Amino acid sequence: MTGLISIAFKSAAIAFATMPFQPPAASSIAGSVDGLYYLLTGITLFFTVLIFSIIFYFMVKYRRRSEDEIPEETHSPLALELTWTIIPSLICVVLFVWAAALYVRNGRPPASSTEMYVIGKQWMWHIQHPEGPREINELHVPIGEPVQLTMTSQDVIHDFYIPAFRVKKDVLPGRYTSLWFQPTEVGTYHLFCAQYCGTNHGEMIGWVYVMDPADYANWLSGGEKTESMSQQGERLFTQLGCNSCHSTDGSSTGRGPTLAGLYGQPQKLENGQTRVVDETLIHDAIVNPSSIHLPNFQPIMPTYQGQVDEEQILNLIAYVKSLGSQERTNAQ
Amino acid sequence: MADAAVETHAPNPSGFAHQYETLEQQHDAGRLGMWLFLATEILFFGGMFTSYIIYRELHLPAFETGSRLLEVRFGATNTAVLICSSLTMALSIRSAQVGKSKGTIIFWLILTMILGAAFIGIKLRFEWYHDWLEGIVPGLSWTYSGPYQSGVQMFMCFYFFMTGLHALHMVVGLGILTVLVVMAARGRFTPHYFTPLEISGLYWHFVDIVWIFLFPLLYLIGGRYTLGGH
Amino acid sequence: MSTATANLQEIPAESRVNYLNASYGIRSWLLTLDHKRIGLLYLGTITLMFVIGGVAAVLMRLNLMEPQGALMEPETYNKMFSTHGIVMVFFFLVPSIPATLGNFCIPLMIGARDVAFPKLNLMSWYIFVTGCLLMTYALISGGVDTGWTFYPPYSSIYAHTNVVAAALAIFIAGFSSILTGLNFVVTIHKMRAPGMTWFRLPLFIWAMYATSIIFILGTPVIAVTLLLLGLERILHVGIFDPSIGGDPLLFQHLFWFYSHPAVYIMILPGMGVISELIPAFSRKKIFGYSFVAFSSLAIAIISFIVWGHHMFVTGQSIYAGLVFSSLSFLVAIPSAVKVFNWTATLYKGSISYQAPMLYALGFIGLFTMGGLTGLFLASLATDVHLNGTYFIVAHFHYIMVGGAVMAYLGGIHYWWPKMTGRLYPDLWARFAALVIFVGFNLTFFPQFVLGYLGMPRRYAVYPQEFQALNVMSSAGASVLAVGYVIPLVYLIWSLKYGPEAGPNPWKATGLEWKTPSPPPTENFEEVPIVTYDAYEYPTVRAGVARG
Amino acid sequence: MHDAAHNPEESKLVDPTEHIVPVSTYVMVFIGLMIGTGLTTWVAYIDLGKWNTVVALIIAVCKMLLVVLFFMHVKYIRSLSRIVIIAAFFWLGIMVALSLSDELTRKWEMNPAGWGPRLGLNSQVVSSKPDTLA
Repeated sequence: MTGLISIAFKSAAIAFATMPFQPPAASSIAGSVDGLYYLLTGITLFFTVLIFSIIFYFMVKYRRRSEDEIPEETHSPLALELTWTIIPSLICVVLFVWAAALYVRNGRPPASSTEMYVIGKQWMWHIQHPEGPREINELHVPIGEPVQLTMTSQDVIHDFYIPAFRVKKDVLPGRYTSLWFQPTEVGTYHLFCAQYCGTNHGEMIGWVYVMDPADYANWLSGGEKTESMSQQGERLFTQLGCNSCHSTDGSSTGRGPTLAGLYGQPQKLENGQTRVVDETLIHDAIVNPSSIHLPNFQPIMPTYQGQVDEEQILNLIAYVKSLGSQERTNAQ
Repeated sequence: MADAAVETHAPNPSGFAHQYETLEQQHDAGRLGMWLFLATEILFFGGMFTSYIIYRELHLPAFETGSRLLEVRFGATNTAVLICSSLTMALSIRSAQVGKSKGTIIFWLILTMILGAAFIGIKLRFEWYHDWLEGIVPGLSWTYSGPYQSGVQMFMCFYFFMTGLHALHMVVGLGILTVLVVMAARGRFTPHYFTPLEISGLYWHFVDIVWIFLFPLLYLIGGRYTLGGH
Repeated sequence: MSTATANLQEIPAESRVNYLNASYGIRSWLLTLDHKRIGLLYLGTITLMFVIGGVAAVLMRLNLMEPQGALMEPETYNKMFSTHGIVMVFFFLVPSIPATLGNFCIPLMIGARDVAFPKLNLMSWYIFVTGCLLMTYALISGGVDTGWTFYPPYSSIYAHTNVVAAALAIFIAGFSSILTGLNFVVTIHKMRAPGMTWFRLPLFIWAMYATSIIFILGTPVIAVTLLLLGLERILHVGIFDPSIGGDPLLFQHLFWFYSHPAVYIMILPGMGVISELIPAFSRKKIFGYSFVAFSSLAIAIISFIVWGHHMFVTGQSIYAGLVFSSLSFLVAIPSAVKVFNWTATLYKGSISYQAPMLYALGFIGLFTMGGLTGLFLASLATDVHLNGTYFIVAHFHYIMVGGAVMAYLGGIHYWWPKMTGRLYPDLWARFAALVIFVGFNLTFFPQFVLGYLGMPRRYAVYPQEFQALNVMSSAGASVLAVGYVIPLVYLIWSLKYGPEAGPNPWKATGLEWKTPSPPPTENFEEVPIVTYDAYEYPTVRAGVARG
Repeated sequence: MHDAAHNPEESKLVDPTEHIVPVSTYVMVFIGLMIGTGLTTWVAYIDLGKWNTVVALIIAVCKMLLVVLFFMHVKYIRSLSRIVIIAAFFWLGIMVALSLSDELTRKWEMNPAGWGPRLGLNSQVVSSKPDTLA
């Protein structure tokens, strides 16, 4: 035991000498988050030092000098009470507004983001590029380009966390969450799972490679040739017989809505709700179709739960999305 | 002094406990204690009601379909049974308050127990047992093949958790009533001391109120007017 | 009253009948209805649970000395941190001050003979012990690996450990909390001595009242939530199951509806203790009594509307995030008011450095840091980076250990002479306080840095670069562990060898110091009549209070 | 010592007339509750659209008030019980309202302050084009 501890201390001493005290800041938002972080650190330091020094000063100055000493009474002026109620309130208001504005701004991806897809499963990250390449526990991205991740989980809740980019988002089963970042420094950064997900939670880690655009293009075309996600989706669409009820060219089959141009459009459901056709809605429609009942159709679609996995559903979604953009292209 | 103090821990026949100054203080304390317990109960059922409201909003058509699987006539009958039992409970307290004989108090208490038992009987025999046979008990007997399968399953989960928890409170209530009957038979209740009766009554009425909300939320607001249509 | 007190001071404690020697034998303890004895029963029980949770913590810290894990497999490590979390939160911190010091002190401080419902009080203890036994069973028969948060679908479908037993244990222990809280509220409302008006109550009573509100209104929600989780696990179908349209985030909402206020269950009584200690050891009336009193109630109420800040990155709606963030900042204000008032109480006081005061001053410093680092997590943009990392771990340990445990130890040291009639060696006590303060900071300060660097919590293995800070933290943990053992030794020692304390060793003003130590079973020879406010030291000097 | 001083026979007795409710009141309340039950059942079969839920809940709240005020004597006793009830429902309201603040706004696409549509899930800009399937 002692041997173990001494070895640990030795290796720690080496590590300490080379240890950074700040994580790398490699995304467009990292600087702004750090700015707020330093402000908060400053406030914390100021008040901690203030309280500690006042306590120490009083402790020395007003130490008990005789056992039976009873000090004079002092009064607590209302003005003082109000001062130290109002000043913290104002600080809080400033902090809230600052942090919220930053959060809203940082949470909003630019219109022209590259889309990528993430599936979390115990205990690995599965990442899919729309062009086809897949990665496990690695994510290659080009520098300077905003990337938007659409993420879901195949089992429990995970959390996609890249400290260097200051981004984090839970990855939930049965839902899609999204996250975006714009890398600004070439390099290799940690990718962590930050939501406890079972036995090997600590090993659900990987690397993010930020590359020059040219390197990235090389990397994309370097691997073996694969079909793009929407092509794979199209194949699956035919295999599963989806086309017997859903047309892809705008024509009507009478049994189900056409999928052409559907993506991104609001749909009025039978129960009066209006939902926009997004990833979550398509996912629900495939695994739990009875929850998406459209007014002009019979609820006859069977569930495909268990027949398609999350990866295949993402391919189908990519295909539906590609139909949407085709229609818009035609219209232009 | 100390011996006397220890002895006073044993409740004396009139039900007055040593830590209080007056019987009125003791009565008030008992009543406040029970109200606080009911506040706890409100939040306890509240957790389920909150979940139910949220899910109903998320899965409205499925929840309406699920609701129509329940039989209103049994729900309504049980509501009436429980209201009757609340009345008899209130009358038993009143009998103690005005100094009626212990026979009268026991009569109303027993009647309350019979009505409570009737509620549970109807629930078991005509509802849960039939649900079991029809295969609409999630996790135990599930063969439902109508529309909105998963959403209906969710609704039935709520139905059984909520009514089950309510029935459990009824059973506890019946236990409390049994104790009250024994106390009444021993002549413990007088116009000056009926705190156990009164605070048990509060509990019984509370269980009634929970059902007053469960009945419309589970049975009635499922768009029954569309039955057979569409 | 004056003659009675004067006479009692002359009689040595041994020959006087008090609550400890009024009756003997196991039976007299297990069937006791005396709030003071029940307080001691809780003290023993939670100390045992603290040992279980503490051993788990030590093993975790040892394992984290090496990036690949020095001692155990990840599965074992996961069970360790779950054990530590569940036991420390539900079986130590939540009952710590309320069930021990609250039970012991509330009737004494308000001048009552006992709590309002003594039998219910004993029943609460038995319920709590049942919960403890079931939890211990869950740990022995395979353990739990879900963390104390029990998030589904991991806990409901994927975990292979004893989730149901652990959830049931917490469910049962929850009822003990509810009944204790109910008992306290009724006691404070209905059992106060003549003249003890609301604004003459010691601030500890205000804090316990606020805590009890959370017990009564929060605990049932976690109870029903864990019940639903257990049923879902048993039946394999339930309302959090995503495959039938269930929302795992709903569990988190219900869970944090209780578990965020539960943090205030831990810290509010601590604040109450500190509000007793600071006046007692500076012999000053508390600065801004009504501000301190009402800030307790404000914290209790606000604590219920901030829970969503645990969920900023979980896929909660951004609008809910904005609402919860703004509400979360509100908690900072009453907390700040308390800190400033405690500090101002010292002004022109007569400050002694006896052990309870050292704990109190340590509390103010550590709570200030813990509270301010909370601002990082209420701020949306920084929370995104820090959530789920060691920053969180450091932050809540500053509140729960630096805050609640320091206050608990301070309170134990303050009321120990009243409980046992004995004094402990003050020099050792001051030394222990210092060791705990140093060990605590060494353990948890590096974790703030670790969190900012991005090390996620609940990792059994971690990248090499985080090792140095982890070793520092582990070293601090060993100091902290020693710091906790010292009081255990000298307090037990003092039971037999400690000098007699006398009724009022600190020359404090509360009603509990007006009765002999240890107090008689019925607390007071006569019902006291209160004629002056709390912490009236000049009045005490004038001799009015002695009368 | 207090046994003598606070013997129940000598201490202030509970005023027996404090809240004795006439049997007729109980019966009236009972009839009211029965009518409420009948009414709510009957209304359930009439198509009122969204108002079915509202009406059912209003009737339930009225029935609850009858039970609380008369059977549970809240109308007759001045005590803390009213505050306790109000507090419990207030807390229940907090739980429902703040949970719904998340669950119901997750799918909002456009937000009122014009922060843009792409804050929540990854969705394209919503056009105001009406339902393409209708």
